[in-house]
Amino acid sequence: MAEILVGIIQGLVIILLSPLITGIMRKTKARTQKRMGARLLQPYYDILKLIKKDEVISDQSSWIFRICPWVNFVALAAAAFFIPLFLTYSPFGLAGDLLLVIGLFALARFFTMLASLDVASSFGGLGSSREMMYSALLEPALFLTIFIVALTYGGTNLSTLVTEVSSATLLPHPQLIFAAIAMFVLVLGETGRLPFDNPSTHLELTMVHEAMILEYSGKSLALIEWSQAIKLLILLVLVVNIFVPWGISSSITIPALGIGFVSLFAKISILAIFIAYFESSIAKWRLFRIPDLVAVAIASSMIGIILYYIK
Amino acid sequence: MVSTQLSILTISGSILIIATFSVVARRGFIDWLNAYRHQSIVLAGVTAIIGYITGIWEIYIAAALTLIVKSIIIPKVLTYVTRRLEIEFKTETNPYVSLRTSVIISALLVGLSYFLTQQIPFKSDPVVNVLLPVSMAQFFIGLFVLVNRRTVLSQVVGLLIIENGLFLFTMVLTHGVSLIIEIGIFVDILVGIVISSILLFRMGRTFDSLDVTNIENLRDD
Amino acid sequence: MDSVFSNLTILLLFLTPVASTGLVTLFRKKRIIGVITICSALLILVQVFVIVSRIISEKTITAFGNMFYIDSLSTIILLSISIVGFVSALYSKNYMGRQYDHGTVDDKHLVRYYQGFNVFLLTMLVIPTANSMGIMWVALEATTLVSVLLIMLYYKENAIEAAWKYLIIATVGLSFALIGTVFFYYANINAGSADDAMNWTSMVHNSKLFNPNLIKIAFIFILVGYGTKAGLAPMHTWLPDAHSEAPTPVSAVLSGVLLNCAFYVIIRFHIISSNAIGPEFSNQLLIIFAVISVGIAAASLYFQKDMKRMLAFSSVEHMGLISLGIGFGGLLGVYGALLQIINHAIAKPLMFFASGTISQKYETKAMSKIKGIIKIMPVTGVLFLIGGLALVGMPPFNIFLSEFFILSSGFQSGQFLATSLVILFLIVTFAVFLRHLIKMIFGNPVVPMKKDDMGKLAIIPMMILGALVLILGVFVPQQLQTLVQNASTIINHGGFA
Amino acid sequence: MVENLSLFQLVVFLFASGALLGLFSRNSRFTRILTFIPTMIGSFFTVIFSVSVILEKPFQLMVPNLLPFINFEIKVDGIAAFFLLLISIVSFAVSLYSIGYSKEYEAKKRTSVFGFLFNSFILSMILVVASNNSFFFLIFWELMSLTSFFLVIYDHDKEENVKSGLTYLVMTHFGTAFIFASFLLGYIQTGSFSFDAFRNSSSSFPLLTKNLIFLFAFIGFGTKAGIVPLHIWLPQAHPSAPSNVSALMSAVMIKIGIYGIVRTVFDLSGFGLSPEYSWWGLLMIAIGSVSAIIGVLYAVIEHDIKRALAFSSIENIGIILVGFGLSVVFASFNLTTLSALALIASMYHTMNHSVFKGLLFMGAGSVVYATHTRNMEHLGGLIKKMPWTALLFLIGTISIVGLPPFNGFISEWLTMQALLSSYQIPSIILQISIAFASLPFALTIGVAAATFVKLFGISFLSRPRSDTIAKIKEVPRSMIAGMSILAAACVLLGVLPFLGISVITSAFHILSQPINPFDTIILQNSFGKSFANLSMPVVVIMLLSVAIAIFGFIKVIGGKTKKTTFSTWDCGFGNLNERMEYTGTSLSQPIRVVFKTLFRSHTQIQREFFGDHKYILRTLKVESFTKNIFEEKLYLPIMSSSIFIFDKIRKIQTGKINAYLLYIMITIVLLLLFVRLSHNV
Repeated sequence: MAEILVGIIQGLVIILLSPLITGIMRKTKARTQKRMGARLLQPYYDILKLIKKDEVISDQSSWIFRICPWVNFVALAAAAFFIPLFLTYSPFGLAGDLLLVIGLFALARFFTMLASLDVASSFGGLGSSREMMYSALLEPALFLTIFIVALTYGGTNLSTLVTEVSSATLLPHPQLIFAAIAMFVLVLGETGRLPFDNPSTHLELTMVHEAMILEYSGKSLALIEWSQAIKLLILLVLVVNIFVPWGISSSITIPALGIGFVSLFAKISILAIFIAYFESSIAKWRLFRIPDLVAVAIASSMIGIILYYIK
Repeated sequence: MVSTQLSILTISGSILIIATFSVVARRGFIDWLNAYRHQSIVLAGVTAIIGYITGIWEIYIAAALTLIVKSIIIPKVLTYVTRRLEIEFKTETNPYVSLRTSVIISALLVGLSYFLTQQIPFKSDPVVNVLLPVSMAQFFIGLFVLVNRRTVLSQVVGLLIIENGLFLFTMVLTHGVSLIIEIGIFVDILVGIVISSILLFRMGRTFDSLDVTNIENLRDD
Repeated sequence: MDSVFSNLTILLLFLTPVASTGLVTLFRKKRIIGVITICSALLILVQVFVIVSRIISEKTITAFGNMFYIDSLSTIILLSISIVGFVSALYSKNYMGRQYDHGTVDDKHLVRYYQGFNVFLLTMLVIPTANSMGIMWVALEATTLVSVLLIMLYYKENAIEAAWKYLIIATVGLSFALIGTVFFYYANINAGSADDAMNWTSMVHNSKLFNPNLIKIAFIFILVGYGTKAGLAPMHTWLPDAHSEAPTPVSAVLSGVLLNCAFYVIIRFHIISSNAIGPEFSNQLLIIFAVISVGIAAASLYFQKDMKRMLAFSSVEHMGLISLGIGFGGLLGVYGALLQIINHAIAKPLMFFASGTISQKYETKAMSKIKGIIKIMPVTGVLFLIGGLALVGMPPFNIFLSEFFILSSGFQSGQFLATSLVILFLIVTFAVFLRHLIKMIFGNPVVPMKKDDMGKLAIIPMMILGALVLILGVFVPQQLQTLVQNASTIINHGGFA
Repeated sequence: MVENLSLFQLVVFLFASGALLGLFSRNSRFTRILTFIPTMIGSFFTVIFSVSVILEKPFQLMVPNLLPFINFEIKVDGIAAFFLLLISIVSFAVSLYSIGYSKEYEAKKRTSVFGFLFNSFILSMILVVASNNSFFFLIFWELMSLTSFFLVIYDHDKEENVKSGLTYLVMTHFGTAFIFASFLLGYIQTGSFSFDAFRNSSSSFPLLTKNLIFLFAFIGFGTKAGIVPLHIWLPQAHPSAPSNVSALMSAVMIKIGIYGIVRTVFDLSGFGLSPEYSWWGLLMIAIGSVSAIIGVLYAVIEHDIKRALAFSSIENIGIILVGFGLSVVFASFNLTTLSALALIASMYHTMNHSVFKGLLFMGAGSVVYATHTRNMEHLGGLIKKMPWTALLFLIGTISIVGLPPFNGFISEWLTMQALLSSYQIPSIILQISIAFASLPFALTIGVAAATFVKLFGISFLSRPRSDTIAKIKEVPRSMIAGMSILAAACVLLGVLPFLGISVITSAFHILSQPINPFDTIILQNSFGKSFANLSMPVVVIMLLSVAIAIFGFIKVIGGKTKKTTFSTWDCGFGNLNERMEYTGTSLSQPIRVVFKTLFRSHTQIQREFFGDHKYILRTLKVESFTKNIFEEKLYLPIMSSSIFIFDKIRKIQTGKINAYLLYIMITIVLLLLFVRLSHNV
């Protein structure tokens, strides 16, 4: 019973904490750009504000447009429950594994792409078209990375995986370095960070994700923003828990869980800040240079696989 | 077997080949027809000799038939047809291979016939021994004439030479198969000649010429 | 064996077409002579069925001393002659009637046509019934002459050309065949046979004593000679011309049966040669000619413009397949080849009839001008399609069965190269032949035309053949199985069942 | 057994009557009912028949003496029954659909002919699967090809349909030749044409023979299944066929190619527990990966809905083959559990693909039925006019893309797990190469998503792209019903994978893992811990509860809000029209650019200026082409070189009688010389 409770708490924590991480990243970016930036908690205010607002809906749109935010949120929030956060396992892990999480991500993205086409604006098509390419290209890199991780730690079952990680000594596996490189590119790509996409632009030359959700307002926009934040956090948690597992709790005791939570929060914040710095230091890449970056990810995960087998 | 008989056979075989060559080496239709007639007379003679040597009376009948059909009836039919046609057919103007080369090739074909027939066991029958290659040579030369010549009439003559070769071959090797078959063969050939004459006639009417180039429409290229 | 009854059977078989020819000459009326021919063909068919049933029980029939000899092998040929003869006679009525109405032929032509047709049947009937190889030769030469007459019925330019080529080439070929025959005769005499030395039964009997070297040469002459008449490549060159220029019912008989008759004689000699020198020699030769035939036919089909010419090339292909089956040998191969003889004799006339009707309707044989047959002549179109699919070896039609056996025996006898080549050629044939066919059958007609299937008498013979094509593909009657089985045994076991 | 026999006879009788009844009716409305109702009943009984075979025991029937040397033999074992089940479920739905759909052709053609071919097609598929004799197998196989060919060219007024039909027929015949060759190799080993004989003595075949049999069968059946590079008929034939036929062809007929491969491998004891067979699996994985990636990449650039679906079939066949190949590889290294996993994965995908591809083709058919165009650039906004079709099509789309919680996800998940498990193979080369095979596999899944976003988005969403779309109506109810059946199956197989898995396990006699519907699918790793697990019912419950929770949360926090409808954001310019929408071509442009070597795409731009002005354009015409490199680099050279050879050979027929006689002369002289010379030696 306690397990299930912890499991639910883990999921809820991800859902609730996610706007904060977004806030941290925004703040960092503002600071690197010599701006004050909004408050750390600004994303929460934004979401609450948007939830209360009226919506304007395109007259061209259909029910696909309307359900898309809900599907997004449901898929990503449900995915959150499968992720071991500060405990090495999640009881819901029995029902689904890493591949299911990826599947849920894909479901959300699929609907977003459809919804963006639904409103008959060229922005939507543009965003959708670029997203199509990204997602198609990132898929093999993602799967190969999962391949390495799953092989190294014996499964795509996240609980098994994280448990194994936490008991393993520090990076005994050279292949994981390459997996980490690939994973970093993947996180940037999956969450629409620079150089893939600029989450804070509204310039049609560079938008990808923003172009897709351009027509949303009110509740729908809130849901979409929120689910994006959840997705970002999930990916960060995965990176952290797979590659730097220190401090994670392996038993359900209050102190252990507390340590686990604190260390996790610290690690994630550092990672988020790092990504924000990284983003600030580079520019958005030209669309057709992106495949080169993805190719780097693929290549490094391929090297990882070879290293795994030929040790 | 008496040696004179053997030498007669050899000589008559040679005459046959020479007669065949005369068809190859000449241009005019009448010349061929005459050559064919001579050849047929020689053939009848050879047949009679074979009949004499083997002592089978049926061969005499065959010889007589040859004489009548080949040296009289067939040339008559062909002359009749060509006369009715009233077109320019008299000379073979343009064979594929020139006459000189034709003669050489014919000589080679004679050699080939000798070469090929060596394999056949003759049971030391001198008639077969001497005349089988001759008949084969005639056969091949006839075929060569057919291949080489460009007028329809000369093809008929080629066919006739082949037929003569065939006849000689049958006589030599088997001294005549049974009479019914022999007659059947004769009738077939006769009818064949008649039909080809009809065709010749029609062709002359339709194309106003007996050149094979007229009948090269049915093709695939 | 040699009973009065047997003599009567044979006599009656020959008398029927003779009488029919006589009656045609006597009456000379357009309406009657067609019916007379149909009746006589039907009568022949009935007689052949009687012979079939006797052969199944008695294995052989001999008549008039040893002059006539019928066994299962000859019965198969007889069967195909009589079936095709009957349907062709049936079809002639409509076809020639239309030609008459169209003004292409007049009364004189018609009489000549029917006389020729009957004599043609007669000469063909002699071939499988004769025991003497000489008579076979004479009869085969006679078929050439009669069919030349039939081809040049209208004295059109192309017909004359085709007839001339046919006459010359077939005669040359047959003179080779005669040389071969005489060689065999000579071998038989040397082996000690007396006055029946020309008879096949005697040859088979003495075949073990034949001189091998002689037989090798003899068989080459036979194969090239009769092969010319049977349309094996590269001696097939006359065939597309003759078969495409003949009046359609005659084309059907030429393609469906006459080729088989010529090949039948080859089979007879093949048996003797196999007895004398073992089957390898003749098998190899048959396979080589078969592969060349199928290959050349497959390649030649692509550029065809004339419908009937295309069918003629397909005949070359099928003769190649028959030859292949015999060459592969073994129970399966021979069985397949014999079935193929029957199947081809059924499918090819169907195609010729359909193409005849179609070209009458469209007033052209050029395939590029024929489109949308299925819309203009639905029944003929479907039958044409069935026949075409059968010819390219599509199941569930009959030729698939025989090709299946033939190719199976190819693998079984270890002739992998030849079989693979033939399979490749068959795929090419399939593609190329169907391409032509489908372009004609489907689509929209170039010029709008009235929907018309050209009368019942044109359809019925095709229906008969179409039904046979379909039925024999999935069901071979027990009697036919026994017959073909016995015939295969004859071929495989040196002549006697 | 008796019931099965009579069931089987009943099924054959029903299809035959469906084929023939229509031919006697003149009233076309009546004809439709007469032809398709028996089909539905027949399919229904086939479902019962196959389920009873799967649950009980194989069904066998033999009729001797129809033909010399050959008996008519029928045997339906579990494997056959599994495929029968697919055939019958899909054909049930499709025939229901056809009642409405065939109205489309009523004006032009006789529905009765269609009904005849349609029923014969389904019947021949059933009989192919049931055949137990190579001769009859080939008969029904070709009958299946033939009837489907006629169905493809049913609309033969269009010349291109006839052409694509012909390509189809020739390719399939090419395949048949290989199948035939593989049967013959079996025949020369056993001396019998019966599959039973092959099965019983296959263990004693020499290895070379076995390998050749497999190779030939793989090429032959693969042609039917549409493996690259033998796939070119597929994207031509499927669009040309009426959509109900394309549904059958794509959903079921190409699966019979898979059936053939599976059957061959099983009959040859390909699960031979010996590394000698591992190359079979590797070949299938390699070809499967290539097919998957090539298929999907051509699908994504396609703007003809049905062609895109056809290419996607190639992709899915690739995925199936990857799974099956893995199964063979695992078996050859004695990893039976993993082999079972991979087998389940591939068969599950087979089943799924039947269901959703049938659904999608029917959906595409509905679109064509309503709009009379297959070009998605002319479509758009259909979701408002045809809500039901759109919903059902969307279900199919989500399923085929492999998104949870629908069925495609399950099989792709299983296949991925099988790929991941390749680490247990005791060979480093194999481990690494299979790991790398997952690269094209994953790319396929990614591009598939793009393909179907495009397909659904461009055709169903946004503004109509042409005027004709404005007037269309939703399709008749029977068509919706037909689609709904398969859509329901999509959902059911997704939410309750237990259903599909237990059918497969009992059909293939594998030890079943999940025993009740809520059991988790558990895979274990080499040290006994859970490698991966999945419990779809729980996932669905979680999704639902999250949905309810967030819905409540938003309602409580947000209170009542208003929704205003307004035109799409146009940057303030106004007059946003359909020409400003993204087209399908531009949507897939990035992917086309990334994989440009494969498409050889090039663009032609024609500019027309105002008078002498060099800068002011009057018109600008952009044409973009893509080419199929397989047609261009493989088939065209083969065609042109064979035509070159034909051209040389036809020269034989010169028309000159002298030449003809020369051939004869040369032939005889050569032969005589040959005999003469060989005599001396």
